[in-house]
Amino acid sequence: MSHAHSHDHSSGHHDGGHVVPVSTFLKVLIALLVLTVITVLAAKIDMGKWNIVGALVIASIKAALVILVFMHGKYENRILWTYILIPFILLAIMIGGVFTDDPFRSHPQPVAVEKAKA
Amino acid sequence: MSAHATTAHNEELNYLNWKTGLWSWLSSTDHKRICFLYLFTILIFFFAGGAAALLMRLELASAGPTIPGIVKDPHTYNVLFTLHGVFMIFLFVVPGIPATLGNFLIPLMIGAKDVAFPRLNLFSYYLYVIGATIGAISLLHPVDTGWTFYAPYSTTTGTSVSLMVFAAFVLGFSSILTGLNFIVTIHQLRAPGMTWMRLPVFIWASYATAIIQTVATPVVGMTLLLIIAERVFGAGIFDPAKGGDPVLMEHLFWFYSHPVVYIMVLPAFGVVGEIIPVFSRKPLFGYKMVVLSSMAIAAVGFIVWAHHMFVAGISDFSAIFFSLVTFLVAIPTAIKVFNWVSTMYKGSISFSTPMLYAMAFVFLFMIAGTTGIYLAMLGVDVYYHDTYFVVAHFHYTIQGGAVIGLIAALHYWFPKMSGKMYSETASKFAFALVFIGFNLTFIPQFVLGMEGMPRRYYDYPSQYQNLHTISTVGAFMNGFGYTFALANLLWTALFGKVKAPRNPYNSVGLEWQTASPPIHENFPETPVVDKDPYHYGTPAHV
Amino acid sequence: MSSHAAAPHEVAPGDPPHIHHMDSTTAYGAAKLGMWLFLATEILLFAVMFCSFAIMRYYHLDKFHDASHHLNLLAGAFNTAVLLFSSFTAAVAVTNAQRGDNRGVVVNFGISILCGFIFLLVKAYEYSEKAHHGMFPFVWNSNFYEYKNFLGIYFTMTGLHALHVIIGMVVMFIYGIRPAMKNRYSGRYYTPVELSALYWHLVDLIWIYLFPLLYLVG
Amino acid sequence: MLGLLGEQGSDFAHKVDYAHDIVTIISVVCTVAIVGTMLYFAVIYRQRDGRDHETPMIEGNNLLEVIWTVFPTLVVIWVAYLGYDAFIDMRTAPADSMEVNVTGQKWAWDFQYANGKKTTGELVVPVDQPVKLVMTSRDVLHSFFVPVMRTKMDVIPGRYTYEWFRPIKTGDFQVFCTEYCGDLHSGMRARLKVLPKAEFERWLADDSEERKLASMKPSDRGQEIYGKQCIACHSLDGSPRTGPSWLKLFGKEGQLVGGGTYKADENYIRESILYPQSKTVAGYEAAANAMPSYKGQLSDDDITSLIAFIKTIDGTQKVAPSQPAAPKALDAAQLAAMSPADRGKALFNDPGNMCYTCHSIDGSRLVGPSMKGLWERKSKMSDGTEIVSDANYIKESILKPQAKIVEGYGPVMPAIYEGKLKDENISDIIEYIKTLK
Ligand code: HEA
Ligand code: HEA
Ligand code: CUA
Ligand SMILES: [Cu+2]
Repeated sequence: MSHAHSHDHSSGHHDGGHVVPVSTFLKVLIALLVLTVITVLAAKIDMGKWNIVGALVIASIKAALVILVFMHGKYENRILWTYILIPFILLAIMIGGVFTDDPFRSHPQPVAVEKAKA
Repeated sequence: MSAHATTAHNEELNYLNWKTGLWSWLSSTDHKRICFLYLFTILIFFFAGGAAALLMRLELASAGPTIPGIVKDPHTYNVLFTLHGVFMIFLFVVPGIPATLGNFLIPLMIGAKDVAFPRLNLFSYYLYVIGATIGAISLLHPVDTGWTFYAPYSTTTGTSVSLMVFAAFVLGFSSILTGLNFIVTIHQLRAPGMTWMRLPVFIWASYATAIIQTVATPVVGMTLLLIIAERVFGAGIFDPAKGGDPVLMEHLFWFYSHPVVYIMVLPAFGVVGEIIPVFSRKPLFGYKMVVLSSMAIAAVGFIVWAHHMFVAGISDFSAIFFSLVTFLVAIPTAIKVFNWVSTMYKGSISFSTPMLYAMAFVFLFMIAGTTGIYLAMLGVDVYYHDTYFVVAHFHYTIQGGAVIGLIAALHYWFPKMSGKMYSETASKFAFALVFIGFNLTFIPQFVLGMEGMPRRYYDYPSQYQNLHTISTVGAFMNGFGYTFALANLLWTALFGKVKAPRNPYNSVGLEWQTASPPIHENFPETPVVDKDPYHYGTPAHV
Repeated sequence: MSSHAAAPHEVAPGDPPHIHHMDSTTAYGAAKLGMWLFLATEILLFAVMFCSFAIMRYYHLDKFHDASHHLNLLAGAFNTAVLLFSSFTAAVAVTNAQRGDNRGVVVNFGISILCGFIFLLVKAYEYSEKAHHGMFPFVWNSNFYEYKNFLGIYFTMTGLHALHVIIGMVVMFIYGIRPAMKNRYSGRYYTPVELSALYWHLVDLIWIYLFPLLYLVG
Repeated sequence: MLGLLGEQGSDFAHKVDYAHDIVTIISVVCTVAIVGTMLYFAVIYRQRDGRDHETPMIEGNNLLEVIWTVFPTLVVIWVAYLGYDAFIDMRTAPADSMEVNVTGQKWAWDFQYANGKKTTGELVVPVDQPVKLVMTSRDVLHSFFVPVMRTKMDVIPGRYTYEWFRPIKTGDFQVFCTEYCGDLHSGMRARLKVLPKAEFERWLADDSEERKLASMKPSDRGQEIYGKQCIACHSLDGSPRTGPSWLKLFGKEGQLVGGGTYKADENYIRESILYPQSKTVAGYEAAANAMPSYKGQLSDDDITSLIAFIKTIDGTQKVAPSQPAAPKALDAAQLAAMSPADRGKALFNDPGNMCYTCHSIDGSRLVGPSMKGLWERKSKMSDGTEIVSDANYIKESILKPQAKIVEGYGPVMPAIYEGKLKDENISDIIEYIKTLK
């Protein structure tokens, strides 16, 4: 992108975006719905703390599908990808940073006070 | 000066006079005019915040109630420092350099006709005005939380916190849209030949700033909305009485509010990087490292926020982690300082007012930065946290950094912006007042901090009195200096007689190659760039 | 949200609007970059909520579990499907626009907006159900006091999300449907359609995370 | 070395100060070097006679860049370590620490010791003994800062945090609240008293304060509590403070925020003390959440006494904010080494006896007669007799205060010294009185 005014979107359309066929979208929709069903079913099984991990993994797969196909992410350049990723990186930093705190806090207890003598 | 080939009529037409009338200004999408809209509004708040500061300083001039007629009780004092902080941060310095000089200079320096979204630009300005208005309405029952809005005080106090934080939220969106606009502008609208490595360092600094503005501000926006949610229907996220965690609020607040300090200071770094080469007639030393360090500061700035919370009750592990990473910011900053100073080596140095401000900047920022190092040291910060040492530190960074940078820039680009030349004598006199007054105000505050004087105190034990008195005297001198410096510029812009030439400093920057003041769409025809920035000096001497 | 979507009169239908300070390819790139940046800020807005959710869940794990069972799973799942489908039609609308099929844009964005209405109706039903049981801001029933942290987050997150749904619907109507009814779009110019669709996908994207976090694992 | 931070009161203070000294030296050296270089360049490369001279086109130097990247890196690693080192000490309280519970509230500090003793505004600790403060807040954030100890920690409602220190010297030190907490944030201070060990033990075991409260009549006791807990926000003379004045409060009726009305009867006052948030008097919207709950802090008896006191308030009462710092108590060993008159003086001034609160030594009239010139003075009694104050009279007056009353004074001296002061104590006091000529 160093020469901003040059036509580096090379497709024949003036706007230069990629045209995705409807059938691709349909496949993705079906995949998304199936994944939703899987999430709901997986939540019924009690896997302890793995439930949330599983749910998040599936959600992330769904999110990736949406970004890559519905949002044309697959056809975008590096600069756009940088800005697509930044918020996710920051979210990770935020949660990571906050979790260096709460789980590691000490929990001092106040001293038990003897019953005051009459 | 052979560029005078254009007709006399054409020469007279520039962005200032090609349309007239107040409405043509208020509805203009020209980035240069929007710069002025911002400039006037933010300066109103600078002086309002400054007036609050002077009242605070008067109250603190002696122990016990000092001006009971005006600051009638501690509550009034608390309101004053809150308004001072909120005005100065959210209404003055955050929109400060980016929205004024950023607006004026980015298109000029990259050879574009305007920013990418001119109407969005004007919309950002009006968002700012709306935010400021909401903030002004909240003055009916002014806030007393400090600019940090810590819960649960902010979620329980009776003052109009909801209005004020909503104002800050709106201001935040103004800032986001400005940042977004600049990022896109820098990516898309560079003139042919203006490659990334030919961008002036001010552009790089503005780019780094814009990224922070765009991606950090939403975080504080949402945090402030949560404070409203807490107040209105008890969301139970920050208020410990409802099972919330007040320290979480601090985390989220500083996640924005640390990066925000680099929103303030990075553009000022950029300004200094522009001024020193011109007045030394030398290329900027280590251009690549200066550029890289701007980006590094922006990036590292996102992972150090909890250094404001070392004694907030965070885990020891967290404190140690955040202390370590905080030191990382010092390194790119150091690189910048060393490169600026080296630029002067074997230069041909002249001392116009902008250069004086730039050199003052280096001195003041050394004090500012090194005291930041004290605060990043765990054991030392435990002592210094929430004392006047912190107050002095951040006034050195913000005032010695951002405000001095802004004033330096206003002088440096003044000929371009207004088409006039200001009086060197008057501006140097103002400079002396600012410089002496500023140090007189805040050096005593370092000492107060060393002696343990806590901040946000309406009253204090009498052992601190002498230093406070000196600081008050300095504050008035400082305030007078600012007033004088800015009044000088305003007066010259309106009534000055001396017309500025196209390029008074003989600078190689693109913005100096067009008329002073520039025409409506900046350049008669799109410029083509074929040289690196700052190609001063004679190559043969290498 | 490009600032120049309204077409100046000289432009023939199907051609990009004339912008005085850049050519249309640059304008397209600028608009798209701008939109993605805006989406980034939206994600970060929600990031605060996700972070708060994580911390509150850490402290009140059991309460979160119990409280999440009070949500209407069926309604949530149904709404997920509705949003996914609306996202699909929004994506199709872009393809339509790229192929110059303005009618397709109207129909598909129309379906997306309809889905938005359905989503909001179901949401409103859920809210009223909660209000009825006193699990709603302003009408807290003290029986559910211990669920307050969960419900506080639930209402802030879904409320904020619903607001985005509404904005998305308005955007799709103004920038998608209305111009398309005047045959505004073609293979040479469809920027507003693409940007509106991007915004709508974001609304979907956030719901993809909200649903399992709030309704399923709690 | 540089002593910039002032007096050191704890054993880790020197580590903090050392780190501070080092970073100060580094900062000063760096600043002077950099600014000095800049000024040097400015002078020698200045334009002469306003004319430009030729300059070389130097674009950078990789070696230099490496040097000034590596050098600050090394320096910051060093100072980071120093800061860390001091911090770790501050966070590691020894196992044998004496623990004290600290509670912050707007705008006072309460302390409670393991034996149940409570104080407000004054933390008393023994020297050389690690003390761990376990802290919480009743309302908003506060922060407990003891400058001489170099330690500070936020105090958070709903959670406990801690800080500790080992005092290395005795004395009276300042404590500040350093987290903004509302109107009187700057007034939220306390004293830290470091006592010799034995003296501390005696202080800790002394429960005369509590007994005094128990023996008072309810309205006086209420007044006492008022002076400690309530005075900051409620006036007695009708003037507004954060909360409504208590002048003629009892039985008063008025409007509440949100439309209802109230009548200040016993139940209303009790509820306002225990659940301050439940009702707010109209006009005090801003302070609606300002008052902390005293539930668990004031006993039923305390509240009854406060109500009794409130019933008496007609505008004539004057109450000074609590506790002038009491003079020092001494330990037995120190007492033994003194002359009888000095010993008497110490007993006279001992906070446990508190003679000084009612009897001056300079001739001025307090609650009781002055001690100045008392010895062998002739005074008229309330029953008309004249009596010379000799040793017997003084002893009788101390042990059985109501037996003889000097004309013009009330029968107010408490009979609490019998059994508490021994014969030899009394003769010491008499020796002291003899010196007050
Ligand atoms: C423009 C604003 C700005 C800038 C640039 C900075 C820069 C820095 N700040 Fe500052 N800071 C504030 C604004 C700013 N700060 C504000 C507003 C607050 C208080 C907010 C509030 O509570 O209200 C604050 C508070 C604050 C704290 C919290 C204190 C407390 O409340 O307890 C800390 C702690 O780490 C800190 C550290 C730093 C550091 C390490 C830097 C570094 O970036 C500095 C790096 C620069 C240098 C070090 C100088 C150049 C270096 C060399 C030439 C190399 C040689 C020197 C060495 C090796 C030492 N700052
Ligand atoms: C951009 C940021 C900025 C700027 C420029 C300043 C400028 C000044 N600040 Fe500010 N300050 C902050 C940001 C800033 N401050 C912040 C964020 C806080 C923390 C708030 C908090 O704790 O929440 C703070 C806190 C703060 C305190 C600590 C209060 C406390 O903790 O109790 C003090 C005390 O001296 C102070 C003083 C000053 C002074 C004397 C100036 C001077 O430089 C001002 C110079 C004066 C002028 C520019 C005014 C000129 C105007 C006139 C001449 C007109 C006069 C008119 C009338 C008097 C009617 N500031
Ligand atoms: Cu308590 Cu400040
Ligand atoms: Cu910071």
